[in-house]
Amino acid sequence: MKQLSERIKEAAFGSLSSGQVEMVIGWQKGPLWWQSFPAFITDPGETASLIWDPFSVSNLNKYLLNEVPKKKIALFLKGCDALGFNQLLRDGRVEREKVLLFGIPCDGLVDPARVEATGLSKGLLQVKKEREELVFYYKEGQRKAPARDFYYSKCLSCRYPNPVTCDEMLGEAVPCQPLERFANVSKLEAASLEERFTYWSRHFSRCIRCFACRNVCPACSCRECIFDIAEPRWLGKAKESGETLFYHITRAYHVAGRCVDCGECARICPLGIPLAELNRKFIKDINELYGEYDAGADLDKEAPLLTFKSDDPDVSA
Amino acid sequence: MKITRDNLCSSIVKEIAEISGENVAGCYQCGKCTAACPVNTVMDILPHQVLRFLQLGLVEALLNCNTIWICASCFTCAGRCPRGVDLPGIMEALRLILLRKRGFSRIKAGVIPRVADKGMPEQALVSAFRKYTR
Amino acid sequence: MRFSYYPGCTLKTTAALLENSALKAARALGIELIEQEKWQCCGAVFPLAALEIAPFLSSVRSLAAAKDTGEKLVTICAACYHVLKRANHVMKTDRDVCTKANNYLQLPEQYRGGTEVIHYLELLRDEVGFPTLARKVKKPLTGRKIAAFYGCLLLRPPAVMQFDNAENPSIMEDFLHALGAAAVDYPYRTECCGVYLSVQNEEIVAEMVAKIINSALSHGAEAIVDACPLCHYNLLELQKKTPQGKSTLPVYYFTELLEEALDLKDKVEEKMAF
Amino acid sequence: MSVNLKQGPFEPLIIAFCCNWCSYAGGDLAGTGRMTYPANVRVIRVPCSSCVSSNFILRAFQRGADGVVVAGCHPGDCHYTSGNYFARRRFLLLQRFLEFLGMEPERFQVHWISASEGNRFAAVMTETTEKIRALGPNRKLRDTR
Amino acid sequence: MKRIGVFVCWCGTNIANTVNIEAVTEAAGKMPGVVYAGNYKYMCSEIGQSKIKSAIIREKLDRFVVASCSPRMHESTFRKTAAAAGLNPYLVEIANIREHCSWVHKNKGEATAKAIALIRAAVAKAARDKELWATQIPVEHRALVIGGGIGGIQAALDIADAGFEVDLVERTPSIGGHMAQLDKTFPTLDCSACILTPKMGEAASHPKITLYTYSEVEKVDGYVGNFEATIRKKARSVDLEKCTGCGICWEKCPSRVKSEFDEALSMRKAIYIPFPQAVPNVPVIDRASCRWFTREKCGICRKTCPAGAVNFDQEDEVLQKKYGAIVVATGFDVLDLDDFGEYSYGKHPDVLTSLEFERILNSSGPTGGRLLRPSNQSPPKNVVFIQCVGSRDKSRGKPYCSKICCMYSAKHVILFKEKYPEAQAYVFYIDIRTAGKDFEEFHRRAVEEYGALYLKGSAGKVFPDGDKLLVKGVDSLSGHALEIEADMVVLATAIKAKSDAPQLARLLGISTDTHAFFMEAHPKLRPVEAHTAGIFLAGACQGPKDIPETVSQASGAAAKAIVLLSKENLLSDPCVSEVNESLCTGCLACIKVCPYSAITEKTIEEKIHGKALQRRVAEVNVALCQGCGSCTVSCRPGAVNLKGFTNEQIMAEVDAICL
Repeated sequence: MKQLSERIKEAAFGSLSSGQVEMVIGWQKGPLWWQSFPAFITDPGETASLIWDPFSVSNLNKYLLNEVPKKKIALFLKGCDALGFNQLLRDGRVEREKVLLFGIPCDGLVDPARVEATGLSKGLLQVKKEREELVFYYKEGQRKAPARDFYYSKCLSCRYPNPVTCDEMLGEAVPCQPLERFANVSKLEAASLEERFTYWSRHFSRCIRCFACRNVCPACSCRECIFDIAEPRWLGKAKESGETLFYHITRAYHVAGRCVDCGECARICPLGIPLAELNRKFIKDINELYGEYDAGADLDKEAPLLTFKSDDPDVSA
Repeated sequence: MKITRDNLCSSIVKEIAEISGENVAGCYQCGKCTAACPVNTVMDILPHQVLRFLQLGLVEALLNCNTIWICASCFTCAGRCPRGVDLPGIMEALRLILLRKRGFSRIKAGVIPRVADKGMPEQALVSAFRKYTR
Repeated sequence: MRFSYYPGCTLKTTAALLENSALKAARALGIELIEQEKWQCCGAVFPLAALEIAPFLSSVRSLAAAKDTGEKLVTICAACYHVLKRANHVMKTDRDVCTKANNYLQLPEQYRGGTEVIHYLELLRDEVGFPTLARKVKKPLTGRKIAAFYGCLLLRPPAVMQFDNAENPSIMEDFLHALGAAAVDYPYRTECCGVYLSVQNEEIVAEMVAKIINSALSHGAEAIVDACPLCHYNLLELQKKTPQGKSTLPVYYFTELLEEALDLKDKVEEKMAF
Repeated sequence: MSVNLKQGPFEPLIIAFCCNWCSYAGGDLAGTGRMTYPANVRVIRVPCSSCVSSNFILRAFQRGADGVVVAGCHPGDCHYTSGNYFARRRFLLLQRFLEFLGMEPERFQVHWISASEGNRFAAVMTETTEKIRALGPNRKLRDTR
Repeated sequence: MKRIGVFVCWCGTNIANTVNIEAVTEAAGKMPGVVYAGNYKYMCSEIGQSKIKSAIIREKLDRFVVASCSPRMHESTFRKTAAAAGLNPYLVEIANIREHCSWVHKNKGEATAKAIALIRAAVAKAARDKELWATQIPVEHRALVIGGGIGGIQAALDIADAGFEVDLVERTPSIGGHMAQLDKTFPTLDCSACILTPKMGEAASHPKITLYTYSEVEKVDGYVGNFEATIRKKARSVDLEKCTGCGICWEKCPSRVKSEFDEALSMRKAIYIPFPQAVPNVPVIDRASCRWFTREKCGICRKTCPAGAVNFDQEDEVLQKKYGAIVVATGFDVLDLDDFGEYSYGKHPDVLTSLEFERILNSSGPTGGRLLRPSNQSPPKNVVFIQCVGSRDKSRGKPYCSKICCMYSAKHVILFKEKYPEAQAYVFYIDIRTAGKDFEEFHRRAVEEYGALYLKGSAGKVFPDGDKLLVKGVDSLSGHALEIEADMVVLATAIKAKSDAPQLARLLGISTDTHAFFMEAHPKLRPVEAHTAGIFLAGACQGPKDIPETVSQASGAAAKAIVLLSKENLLSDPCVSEVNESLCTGCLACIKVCPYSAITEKTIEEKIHGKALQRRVAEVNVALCQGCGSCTVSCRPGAVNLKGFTNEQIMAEVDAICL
C-alpha cells in the first residue's frame, strides 16, 4: 500500500509540475486514525501530503462539479468511483478531455465502525494495510487482524474493484470475489407486505433528511435538485412520514437504471438507513425484466428507462 | 296471449338466468342452434324457440316440453352460437328446476336392471342419473 | 416420459378393453402412466349449472393431486377428459368457485388450475409425435379404410376444450395415417351419437347412429374408430337396432388399432398361449 | 377529503390519470353510453400515459388518495407511437418498488383502455373502486397533517 | 390575484338532472381566485357564449373554467369564445361534469360532490394557465394517398383536381382494388368495371397524379404539413416505359400460380397482369414463382419481349418524399373461415365465399362469366346463400355487421336468376338490413320478382351428399328444421380490417379500434380524420362500407386534405414542451424518449463566478413536438415542462381533487 501512496504522489507531482493539469484531487490524512479527507492541490510542492490508505473511501469525482477548470484536473479513481465517473460522463456533467484519471485497484476499504465494534479502537493511533492484514498501531505496540473482517459491506459485494476507465492505472489489478449483492433484497421480497412496511417505516422514521445520500451519489448530479426547487415545491419541509417516503421513493426512482451500486448512499447515512437496498431492488427488477444492465459499466447499452421493447412484460393488472 | 312485464321478469326467469349464468337477451334468434341440433327432429319446442320462449317469459311451456329431456348436451349449438349463448346450460337449468323444486324424476322404473344387463357403460348410467334425477 | 393417469370408472369395467390396449401401447412407446392413488368418479357429465361446485370437487382433487407431482394429467376416456378439463378451466377462470372449492377441500396447497389435462390422443400427437409413432409401427394398417368418429366430448365447447379445430378436426385422421391406415372423411364424424339418451330413448339414438354409420359406409369406410366408451357402446349396440337391423360396420377403440399396429396383440396371445 | 362528506362506511378516493387519446376518450364513451361506475373516481386528463410522473402519483397518495390508476392506450396503439412503452417500464418498476416498501399493490394500477372501450373503462373503475374499498383507507403513504 | 370565472352548464337536463347546479355554482364561487360563478342551460349555445363574453368584460375575468361536457367536445368552442372576448384562448379550462360525471353516476349527492371536486381541479389548473401562442409551420403542397382502390383513386383525383400534386401508392401491380373484382354493383346493377376503369384511366393520366403501383410505404416521419415518407417501389422486373402491354410474355411464361385477383379460382403466370383492364397495363414478375429467379433457368419472357422491356436485374427503388397530407384508403380483407368447418368451405369446391362467387359471375373471371358449379362445370339449379358468416358473431367471427352482405346477396340472387330463370335461390338470413337509397326496393325485387326464398334462420351444417350439397338449416318463422339439396352454397363472409392494418397504424402514428379498423378522430363530427393531424381516412379501412359510402368518404377526406394543402402555413398547437435552461442539467434523457426527434442538444454560454462558461442543454423544436410530455417525466429536476399541462398544473389538480 505504501508503494501505491508513493505512486499517487509521483503522479500528482508529475501532472501538476508539467502543467498538464491545474489541480489534483486526492486524499490527505486528518488528525485521527480513521480520517482521510479529500484534498485539492494546485501547488506541486504540496503533493507529498497525498496519501492512499484503507480509509480513502471518499468518491472524489463529484467534486469536479464544483470546479470550473481552465485546464485539466487530475483525479484518483477506485473501481466504484470509475463507475460513478462514467455515469457523470453519460449525464453530461463532466468532460472527459478535461480530466486526467489515475486508476486505483482497490480490494476493499475499512469501516471505522467495525474497528470500533471490535474494541480495537481504544488508543489506536494508526491503521495500515499489509497484504491481507490490517496492522493496528498503539503506543504500546501493534496488533494484526485479517483485513476483510473490517471492510465495508459494500466492498464485500463489490463487482468492479478495478477501475473500468482511467488514463493511467496505478498498481496491479486485484481479484474480485463479490458476495451475492441481492441477498437482502430477496429476503425482504420474501417477507410479507406488512413486514416490509414495518421494516422500512422503522428505518425511514429515523431519517433526518440531511440529503447526504443524495449529495454523495454519482447519479445525483442535477444542477438543481427536485427536492430543493421551491416552485413547484415537490418536497415539503415538514418532518412528515409522507414527505420522507416521497423523498426516498423519488430518490431511488431517479437513480433507477442509473445507480452504479457504489453503495455510498448507505455508507454515508448518519442513521444507517440501508438505502442501497432500495437501489438494488430497482437493479434486480431491471435485470429480471429487461435484461442485465450495469450502469457505469455497460456503456454500449441504452439506459433501461430510456428505451423499450415492444414485447416488454406488461404492467397492466 | 297477453305479455306483461311481470311475466318477462318473473322470479323463475331470473332463477333460470342465475342457475345457467346466461343472459337470454343475448340471443338474436338466428336459429343456428336449431340448425345444428342433431335431435331437433324429435323435439317439440326447437332450441331457438326455447330461447325465444324465455325471452317472452313463457317458462311453464318449457317445463312441460320434451325438448329439455331430449337435449343430449352435445354442445354443438353452444360451439356455433354467434352470440356465445350456452343453450345446454339453459336446458340444464330448466331440468334442475323440475328436479330440484318439483321433486321430478325422469328415470322410468325398471330401466336400470334392463340396461345393466346389456353391458351399458357406467358412464351412460351415471350421466343419465345426473341428468334425469336429483 | 412420465404422466399422472386418471382412468375413470368405465375404463375399469365395461371399457376395460380401451384401458388395457391403451396401457399396453403406452408401455411399448416408453410412456409411463402412473395411475393416481385415490381417484374418484368424475361424475360423467360436467355440471352446467353455474355456481354448482359439489359435483366437480372430485375432479379438483385429482387435478390438485396431479399438480403435486408436477405432471400432466392423462385421460383416455373422453367423458373424463371433458369433465376434468372443464373443471380445471373453471378453477382457472372463476375466482369465486375456485375459492369455494379450495375452502371446501382444504388442500395442503391452494389449487388454481395449474394442472394440464391431456387426452391420450394428445399424448400421442404432442408428446410422442405422430411421425415418431409412425416409425414405431410394426404392422402398418395399410389399405384399411377407417372412419374416425370424434363425438362431442373431446371437441366441444371448443373455447374450453381446445382439443382440435372443433368443426374440422384432424387429430384422429392424423393418428390413423400414422398407423398406415387410410382415413375416411365423412360429414357425420363430429356429430353426436346420442349419448345417455340410450338409457331410455333407444329409438332416438338408433336413428342418430344409423345416420353416422350410413354416412361412413357410403364414404367407403370398412370400420369406424372412436375414443369414448359411450360412443362405442351406442355405435356398436344400437347399430343392431337400425333399420338394417344388423351390425354392418365394425367398431373399434382407437387404442385397439394402436395395439394392432404396434404388433402388441399377437404377443399377448403368444404369452397367453404359453 | 373522503368522497362522502357524511359519516358512513369508508369510501375511497381514486385518482385516474387518463391519456387524452385513448383512455380519457374511453371514459367519454362510457359516459355517452351511460355506463355507470362509482363516483369515487376522479379523472385528470393528461396527453399521454408517458406524461404521468411518479411525482403526481406519490403526491396523490400523500394528499389522501386511496388509489391511483394510470390509464393509457394499449401498447402498440399509442397516439404518440411509443409513449406508453416507456410508461410501461416506468410504472412496472414503480409498482414493484412500492410493493417492496410494503404498499398494497392494488393501490397503484395501470390499465390500457382504448377510446372504443367505454365498457372496459367503466369496468376497470368499478373493479378498482371495489378492490380499494375492501382494502380500506391508504394510511401508509399519506401525509399525517 | 387571479380573476377566475366559472361557468356551469346544465346541458339541458343532461347535467342538471344528476348534478345540483345551484350547489355547484355556489361552491365554485368560493374557490380560491374565483370572482364570478354562473350557470346557464346551454353554455355552448350562442347565448351561453355571449354570457361568458359579457362576464369576462363585466367582471374583468383574466381566465375562466367551463364545467360542461368533455373537453374533447367543446374545448375549442370555448377557446374561441375567450379569443372573441380578448382573452388568450389558452386561459380556458374545462371541467368534464357530463361524460365523466352526470352520465355515469346516478346518486345526485355523489355526482354533485364529484362535480365540485372536478371544478376545483380545473380552477386550480386555470390559475396556473399562461398565455400561449401558436407558431407558424410551412405546408408541403403534396398529398400521399395510400391504397389504390376506389377510395384511394377518388381521393387522389379530387385532390389533384384541386391543383395539388398527389402520389398514389398501391401495393399490388395495379390500381382498382376490390371493386375491380366485382361483377355488377347494387342497387343499380351497373357493371363495376364499366364505371371503375374510366376512373382508373383518369388517375393514371392525370398530370398531377403519380402512380406508384407494386409499391409500399415503409416509413413515415414528420408531422402535419411536413410528413416525410419512404416508399419502396418493388422491382417489377419489367420496364414501365418500354413495355407496350402486348402480352406475349405472359402467354409464353411456363409457370402457373393461383391468381390472387380471381380468388385462387384460376391460374395466372409468373409474369402477369392481374386482370385485363389493369392500370398500368404492364406486367410484373412474381419472383417467388418465376423459374428464372427460383432456378436461374428459362428467361423466355426476356427472349420473347419485342420491346426489350423485361429486366431481371431491376432492383427495388426507395424514394423519400415530403407531403403535407396523407389519405389512408387501404381497404379490407375477407374473414378467414378456418373456424367455420361446418360449412365445408375449402373441403368442397361448390362452397364459395361471396367474393369468389362474384369472380365466377364476372365475364372477365375464371369461367368467362358462365355461372357453373366449380365441381363439375354444370349449371346450378339450387343455390343457397348464407348470410352473416362470421359477421355479428362474437364467438368465432366479428361482432359487427359487415353492412354490405344483405345487399350484395340480393344482387347475387338477381344475377343468378337472370342467368337461370328456372333455378331457385334460397337465402338464410338473421335480419335484412337495407338502409340506403333504393336498397329496400332492390331487396324486395330479389324476393318478389326473382322468387328467392328468404329463410329467417341459419344453416347449421353443409355437407356433400352424392353430387349435391345438403344444407341443414332452420326457418325460425315456421319453426321447422329444413334440409335443402343445393348445387352451390355461397357464404356471405365477414369483412375484416387488413391483417397488417396495425402495422400501418403504427407506422403512421394513428390508432385502430379493437377490430383493427383505423379510428376516426370523432365518430360523428370528424369521421374522415385520423387522430393524428394531417392524416385522413377513406373507405373500408375505417369500417365496413359500400362503394358510394367509400367514394363519399374519399371525397370528404380529399376535401379535408385540400383545406390543409391550400394553406401556406399552419398554426401549430402551442401545447408543446419547453426547456428551463437554468434547471437543465444537460443529461439529455429527454432526447431518448422523444418519439418525434423534436429535442436536440445545444450549447449555451453563461457566466458563473464572473467566468463565461459553456454547457449543453436540451432544446425543443416546437414544429416537431406533438406535446406528449414523455420528456417531462424523463427529466428529474423538472426542467422540461409541457405547456398547457405543466408539472405545476397537474400537481395543483391533484392537490385540489384531494382537498
